[in-house]
Amino acid sequence: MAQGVELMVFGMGTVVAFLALLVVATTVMSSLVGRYFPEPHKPSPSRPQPAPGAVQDDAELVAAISAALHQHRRKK
Amino acid sequence: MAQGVELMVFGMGTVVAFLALLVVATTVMSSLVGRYFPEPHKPSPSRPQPAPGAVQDDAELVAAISAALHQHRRKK
Amino acid sequence: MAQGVELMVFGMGTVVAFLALLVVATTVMSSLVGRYFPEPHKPSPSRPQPAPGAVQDDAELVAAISAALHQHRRKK
Amino acid sequence: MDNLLTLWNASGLAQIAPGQVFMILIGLGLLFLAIRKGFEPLLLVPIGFGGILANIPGAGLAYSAVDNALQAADPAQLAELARVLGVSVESGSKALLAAYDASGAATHLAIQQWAQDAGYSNGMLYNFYSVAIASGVAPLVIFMGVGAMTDFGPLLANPRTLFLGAAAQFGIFATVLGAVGLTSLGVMDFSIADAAAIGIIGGADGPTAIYVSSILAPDLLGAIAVAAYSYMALVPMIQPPIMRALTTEAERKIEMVQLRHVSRREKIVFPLVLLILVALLLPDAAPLLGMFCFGNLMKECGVVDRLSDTAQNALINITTIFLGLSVGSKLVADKFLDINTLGILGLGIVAFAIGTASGVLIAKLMNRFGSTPLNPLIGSAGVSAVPMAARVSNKVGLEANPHNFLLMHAMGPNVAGVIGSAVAAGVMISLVGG
Amino acid sequence: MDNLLTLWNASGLAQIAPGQVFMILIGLGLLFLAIRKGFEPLLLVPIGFGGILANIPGAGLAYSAVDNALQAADPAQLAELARVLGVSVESGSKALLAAYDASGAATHLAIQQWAQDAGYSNGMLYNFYSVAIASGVAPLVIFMGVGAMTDFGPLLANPRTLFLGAAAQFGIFATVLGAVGLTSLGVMDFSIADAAAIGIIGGADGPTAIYVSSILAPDLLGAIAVAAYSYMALVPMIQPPIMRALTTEAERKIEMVQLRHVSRREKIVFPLVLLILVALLLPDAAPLLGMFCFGNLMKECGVVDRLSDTAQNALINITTIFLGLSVGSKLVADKFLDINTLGILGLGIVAFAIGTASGVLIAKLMNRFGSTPLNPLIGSAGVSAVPMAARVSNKVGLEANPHNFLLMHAMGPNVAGVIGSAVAAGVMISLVGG
Amino acid sequence: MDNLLTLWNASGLAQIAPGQVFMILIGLGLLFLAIRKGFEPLLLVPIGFGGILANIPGAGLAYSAVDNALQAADPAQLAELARVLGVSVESGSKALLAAYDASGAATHLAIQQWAQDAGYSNGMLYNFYSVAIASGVAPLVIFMGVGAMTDFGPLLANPRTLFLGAAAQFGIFATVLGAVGLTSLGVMDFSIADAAAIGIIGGADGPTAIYVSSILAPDLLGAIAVAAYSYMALVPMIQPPIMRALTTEAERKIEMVQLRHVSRREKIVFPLVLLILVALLLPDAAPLLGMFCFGNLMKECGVVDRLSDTAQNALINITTIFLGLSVGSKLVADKFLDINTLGILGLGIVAFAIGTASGVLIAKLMNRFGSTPLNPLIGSAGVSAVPMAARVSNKVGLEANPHNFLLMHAMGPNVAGVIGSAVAAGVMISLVGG
Ligand code: NA
Ligand code: NA
Ligand code: NA
Repeated sequence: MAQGVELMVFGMGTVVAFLALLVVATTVMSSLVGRYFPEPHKPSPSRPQPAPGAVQDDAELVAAISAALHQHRRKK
Repeated sequence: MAQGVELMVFGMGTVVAFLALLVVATTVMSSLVGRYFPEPHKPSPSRPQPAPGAVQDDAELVAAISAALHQHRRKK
Repeated sequence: MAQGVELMVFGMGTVVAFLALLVVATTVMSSLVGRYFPEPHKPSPSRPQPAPGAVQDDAELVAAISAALHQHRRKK
Repeated sequence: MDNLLTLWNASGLAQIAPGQVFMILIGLGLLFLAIRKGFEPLLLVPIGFGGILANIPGAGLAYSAVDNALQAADPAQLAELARVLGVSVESGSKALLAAYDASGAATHLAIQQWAQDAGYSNGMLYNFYSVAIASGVAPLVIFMGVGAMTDFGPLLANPRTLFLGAAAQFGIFATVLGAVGLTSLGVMDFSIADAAAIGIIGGADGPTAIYVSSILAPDLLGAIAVAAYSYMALVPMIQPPIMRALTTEAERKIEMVQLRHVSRREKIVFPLVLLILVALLLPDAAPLLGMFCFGNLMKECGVVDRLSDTAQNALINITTIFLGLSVGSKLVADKFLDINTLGILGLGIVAFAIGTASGVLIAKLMNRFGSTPLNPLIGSAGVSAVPMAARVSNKVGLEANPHNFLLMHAMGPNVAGVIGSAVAAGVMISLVGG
Repeated sequence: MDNLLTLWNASGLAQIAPGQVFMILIGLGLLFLAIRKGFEPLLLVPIGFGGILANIPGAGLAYSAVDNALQAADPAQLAELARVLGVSVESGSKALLAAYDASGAATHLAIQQWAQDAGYSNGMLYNFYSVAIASGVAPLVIFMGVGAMTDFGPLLANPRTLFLGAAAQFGIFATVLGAVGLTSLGVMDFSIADAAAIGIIGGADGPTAIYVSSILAPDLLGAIAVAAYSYMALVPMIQPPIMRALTTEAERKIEMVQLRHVSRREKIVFPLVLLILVALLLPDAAPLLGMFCFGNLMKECGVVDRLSDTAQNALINITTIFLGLSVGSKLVADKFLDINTLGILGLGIVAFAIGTASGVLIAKLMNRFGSTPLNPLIGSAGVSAVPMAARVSNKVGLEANPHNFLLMHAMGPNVAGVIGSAVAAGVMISLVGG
Repeated sequence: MDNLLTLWNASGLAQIAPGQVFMILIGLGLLFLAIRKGFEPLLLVPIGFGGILANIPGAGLAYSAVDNALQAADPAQLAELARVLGVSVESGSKALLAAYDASGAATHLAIQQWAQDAGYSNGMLYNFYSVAIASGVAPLVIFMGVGAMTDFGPLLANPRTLFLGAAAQFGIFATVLGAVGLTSLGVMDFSIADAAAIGIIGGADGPTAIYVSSILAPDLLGAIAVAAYSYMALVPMIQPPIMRALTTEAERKIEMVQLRHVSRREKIVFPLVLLILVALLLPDAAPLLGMFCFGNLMKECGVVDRLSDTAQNALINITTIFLGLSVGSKLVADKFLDINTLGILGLGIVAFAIGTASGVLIAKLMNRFGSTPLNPLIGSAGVSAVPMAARVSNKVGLEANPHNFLLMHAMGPNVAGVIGSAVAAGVMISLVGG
C-alpha cells in the first residue's frame, strides 16, 4: 500500500514537473523562434521552397512522377 | 503403398466431409442472415454508412485526405 | 604499406578489367539484340502489349482497379 | 481406422474446453463491437480475430514450443524435462511450467532445444508476439506513425494546455493505488508491477499501454490492451456525464480566444525540444517519446515526405495487423480467464473516469486563476484518446452554446495527454521495472 | 602475385561446376517464360533470379554458415567438426553433413558457433529463406493478402459449387498415391511426407504448396514451388483438351441461371463460419485458413480499409519479393539436380490433369442429379489457380455457345478450390507431419 | 525519498557526460544540415535523430544487454563475468569488454545469458542495428530499390562511359593507400580492413559504404556513413573547382552527339549480362550487384510492376527509416569521439576529390584518342552520387556553353560509378575480409 502511495506521489509529481518544464521550454522556444527566425513570408503549408542552393533529388522526383503517371494510367 | 491408399481415403474423405459441412453451414447462415438480418436498403458497395451512434475516426480521415491531396499535388 | 599498394594495384586493376569486359559484353549484347531481336514496333514506354497467347492476371487487374476506384472515392 | 482416430484426436471437437468456447465467443463479440458498432476497428478487428485463433483447440497457435511440448508430452519426456529443471515430475505440469519460468536463460535454451528435438514448434501467433511485442518494436513503430500524424499546432498556440494533459494522468496513478489497495484487501492479487501496468489503461493510449505491459506485466497484456482500446472507443459514452456533472452551464458556454498562427519553424523545433527534455530528465521514456518525436519531425520538416508518408501508411498498417494479432494471442483461455481480468476491466474504467474528472477540475481551476478564458470542457480531452476525446469536448460544448467550436482548443490537451501518459509510462518503468 | 591468385581463386570461373551452369540456364529459362510468355511473372521472376543467385559459384548465397564451412574447411577444422559430431573424419563431407542434419538442437548450436568462430556466415538467400519460409510466415501473409482479394459472392450465391472444389482435390491424393507407388516400384525415392508435399502441387495453389513443403519436405521445396507455379501458368494449355474430352457438346452449351444477389452481411459472416468449422474439425489447417479468413474479413467488414489495402498491396508485394528469392535459394544445383526433381515435375502435371478431370466429372454428375442446370465446364475451375481456371471455363464455354458467360459461375468452384486444397494441406500435415 | 533518489539517479542530468552533450549537438547539426540546407535529408534526418537517441544518458538505446550490464553491474556481478571470461576483474571494464569481443560464439552466448538473467536488455537502436545492418539486409534492400529506380539507357547508348565509372574509383584505392600511409606514419591507427572501408567513402554511394563497413569495420560505420552522405550532399561544392582546374575552356564547350535510342529488350537483358559477369568473375560482389540487377530487372521487364513499385516506395522507405536510425546508433559518444573519426572525415573528402579528378582526366584522354567528341566534364559524374554528380556536370557545362546539355551524357558514367564502386567493394571484401 505504501508502495502505491509513493508511486502515486512521485509519479504524478514527475508528470506535472515534466510538463511544467515543457510549458516553459515551449514558450521560450516559440518566442526565440518568433524573434530571431521569423518566417520569411507565408509558405505553402507542406511544400516549402527549398532553401537557395539546396540540393533536390531529381532522380527521385522523376521516379515519383513516372510512378504516379504509371499508376494513373493503370487506374484508367 | 498401404500408407498411400490410407492417406488417399482418409484425406479425400476429410476434404469432402469438410466441404459438405461447409455447404450446410453456409446455406443455414445465408438463410438466417436473410431472414433475421436483411440489408436495410441498398448500401453502396464498399463504404457502408456507419451505424447510428457509431464512432468514426476523423483524425485518420483527415490524415488520409491530406495525404491524398498532398500526393495529388506532388503528382501534378 | 606494401599491403596498401598491393590492394590499390589489384583492386584498381580488377575494377578496370571488369568494367572493360562489361563494355565488350554490353556492346556485343546490344548488337545481337539489335540484329536478331529488334523491337517489333514502337511500344508504349512501360506497358507493352502482352505477347500473343500470354497470360494476364485479371484478378489482380480487377483488384487494382477496384482499389484505385475505392481510394479515389475515399479521396473525394 | 488408426487414421480416423488420428484425425478425430487431432480435431477441435475432441479437444475443446469450455474456456476455449467462451473465449471464441468473446472474440466474436469483439468483432461485433468493432464492425457493427465501430469500436476502434483498426485494433479490435485484429485483436478479436487473433483471440479466436488463439483459442482453436489443438492448434496451439498462441503457445511456444515448450508450452506445446508440456501439454502433449508423454511421461518419459516429462520425466526428462523434470530432471533438467531439477524438480520432481510428480508435482504436475503447472509446477513444471513455473519452474521453467523461474529458471535462467541457459536452462530456457536447453529446454527449448529439448522441445524442438521432440518435434514441437512455436505457434504462429506466438511467433508474431515474439517479433512484434516481446521485442518492443511494434508499439514503438506505431508511436512513430502516430507522431507523423500529430499536429502540435494547437498545443504550441496555447502551451498552458499541457497542464491539462498532466492533470488527466491522475487517473493512471489513482488506479495504481486502487490496484494495490484491492490487493492489500485480498480481493485481487496484483504485484506492484501489475498495478502500474493496469494504471496505464487510464492513459487512454493503446500503444503506450501495450508497451508498458509488455515490460511490466506480459501475462496481463491481453486484458490491458482489450480494456484500453474498448474504453477508448467508449469515450463518447463515459466522458459526457462526468463533464456535465462537474461544470456549470455558464462554464460550458465559455468561448475561447482564437488560437494564434504557429509557424512551421516552431513546429519543427518542438519535437527536438521535447526530445532534449526527455533526454535530460526521463531516459526511461526515451524509446516511446523518441520515436514519437521522430515521426513528428519527419512530418514537419518537409524534406522527407516519402518517409513520413510511409510511416503514416504502409508501415503503421503492417505493424497494426501484426500487433493486433499478437495481442489476440494473449486472449488464450487459460491465461485470460482469471478473476484478475475482471479486476483489470473494472479498474480501467475507474481510471478513465478519474482522468476525465481531474482534467475538467484542473481546467476549472486554470479558468478561475488564468487571465484568458478557458472552457473547462477541454480538460477532459487531456486523457488523450486522440481525437475522440477532443471531439467529445466539442460536442458537449456545442450543446451548451451552438456557436462555440472547441475542437481545435481541445486538440492541445488531447496531444498533451499523449505526452503525459508516455511520461507516466517512463516513470513507472523507472520506479517499478528496474 | 598472391593477390592475383586470391582473386582468381575467389572468382566464379575457377570454381564453377557444370551443375551450376545448368541451373543458371534454368534460371534464365524461368525468367524468359515469366517475362516473354507471361508465366506467373510475379513469382517466377523472383524465383528465377533467386535461382541464378543461388548458383553463383563461390558466393555461397544459398548456404548456411555450416554449409559454407563444410565446403571450405581445412582438414584440421574438419577433424574438429567430426569430433564434435562423433563421426570419423574419413567418412567425407557428405557423411559429416548427414550427421549434422541428424543431430539434435544442442549439437546444431555448437556447430553453428564453430562455423561462426571459423569466420563463416550465412548466405544472403539462406537468411531470406530462414526468415520468410522456414518460419512459415511468408506463405501465411500471402494467404492473408489473397483472402483480402477474394470475393466469396459467387460461392455464397451457389454453395453447391463447394463440392466441385472438393472433387478437384482428388488430383492431390491420386498423386500422393502415384508418388508412393513409384517409390515402391523403385523408380523414385520419396518418403510418405515427400509424397504428400508433391501431391499438393495438384492443389494449384502456390502458397499452400510452399507452406506444406516447408513443413513436410523442405529439400523438395524448390522443385515443388517451380512446378506449382509453372503448371498454374499452363492451365490454359493443360485444361481445355481434358474438358473437351470429358464433356459432350450439349453439356458445354448448358446455360446457368443468373446468380442471386449476395448481401454484405453474408459476406462478413462467411469467413467466420469457415473459421469456426476449421477450429472445430481441422486445427492443422488453422494457420493457412485462419489467415485467409482474416484477410477476407478485413476486406468485407468495411471498417478497416487501410489494413485491407495494405494487405493487398505493400505487404503482399514485399512478401512476394522475399518469398520468390527464398524459393530460388532452393534451386541450388547440388540439391535441385536430382532424379527426384524430374519425378516431381511429372507427378505435378498428372496431379493437375486428374484434378481437372475429377472436377468436370463430378460437375457432370451434379448436373444429372441436381434440379438446376450446371455446366460441367465449371468443374475444372475447382483446382483453384484463381482466376485462370475460371477464365478457362469461360473461354471453353464461349466456344460452344457464344452467349454463355460462365465466368462468374466458375468463380464459385474456383475459390472453393482454394479452401479445398488448404483443407487437404491440413489433413496431410495432421496425418503425416505429426 | 528513496524514490526521489531513484528518479534523480535515473535521470539524464545525473548521468550525462560531456561527450554525450557534444554528440547530441552533432546530431542537431546533422538535422540542421538536412532540413535547412537540404543535405541528403532522407538519410541524414534519421541518422541525426538516431545519433541524438543513441547519446541519451542512461537510456542505453545503442547498447547491447552485455554493454548495459557491464556499465551498470555491481562488483559481485563483474567478478562472476570476469570468471566466465577467464580474466582478472581488476583489469577494469575496458579489459573485460575486450576479452568479451575476443571470445568465441559459445562464450558470447553464455555472457548474453548472464546479462539477461541479471535483468539487462538490448537497447532499441541496438536491436534495429542488429536486424537492419549487422544482418546485411538493409543496404541490400536499398540497393534493390535503387536498381528499380535506375535507367541504364544512357549507359547502353554509350557503353564507353563505363570506363569513366571505373576511373573515378581510383579515389577509393588512393584513399586506402592514404589510410595505410597515415597509419605507418603513426598519425592514425587503421588496420588494412579499416582502410578499405574508409576508402569506399570515395565510391560516393551510401549503401555500398554501409555494407562494406558493416563487414570490414563495424566500429567505424557511423563515421563512414556520415562522411559518405555528407560529402555526397557536398558534391555541388566539391566538384566544380576541380573540374574547372583540370579542363580548358575549349574542352568544357565540347558538344556531344545525341544518344541513340535504346530498345526495351536491351534494357531487360543488360542486368542479366551484368549479373552473369559478376557470377563468373567476382562472387564477393554478388549480394550487392545481384540485388541491384534484380531491382533493375523488375523495373525493366514490365510484367511485375506491382513488385517494382513496392521496391521503389514502401519497401525502400521502410528500410531507409531503420537504416538511418541504425547508423545513428553508431554515433554513440564513446565509440564515435575518437581521433580516427577526424581521420575518416579528412580521408573521405580526399577520396572524393581524387575520384573526381581521375574521372575528368581519363575523360580528357578518351576525348583525345576516341573518334567521337567527349566532353571531359562528364568524367566527374563517374564517382556516382546519382544524380547529383551528373547534374553538376550539366551545370558546369552550361556555364561554358549555354546550349550544351550534358545531363543525359553524364548519366552514363554516373550509373557506371555505382557499378564501379560495388565492384570495388567486392574486391575489398575478397582481398581483405577473407
Ligand atoms: Na494519455
Ligand atoms: Na486448390
Ligand atoms: Na561510385
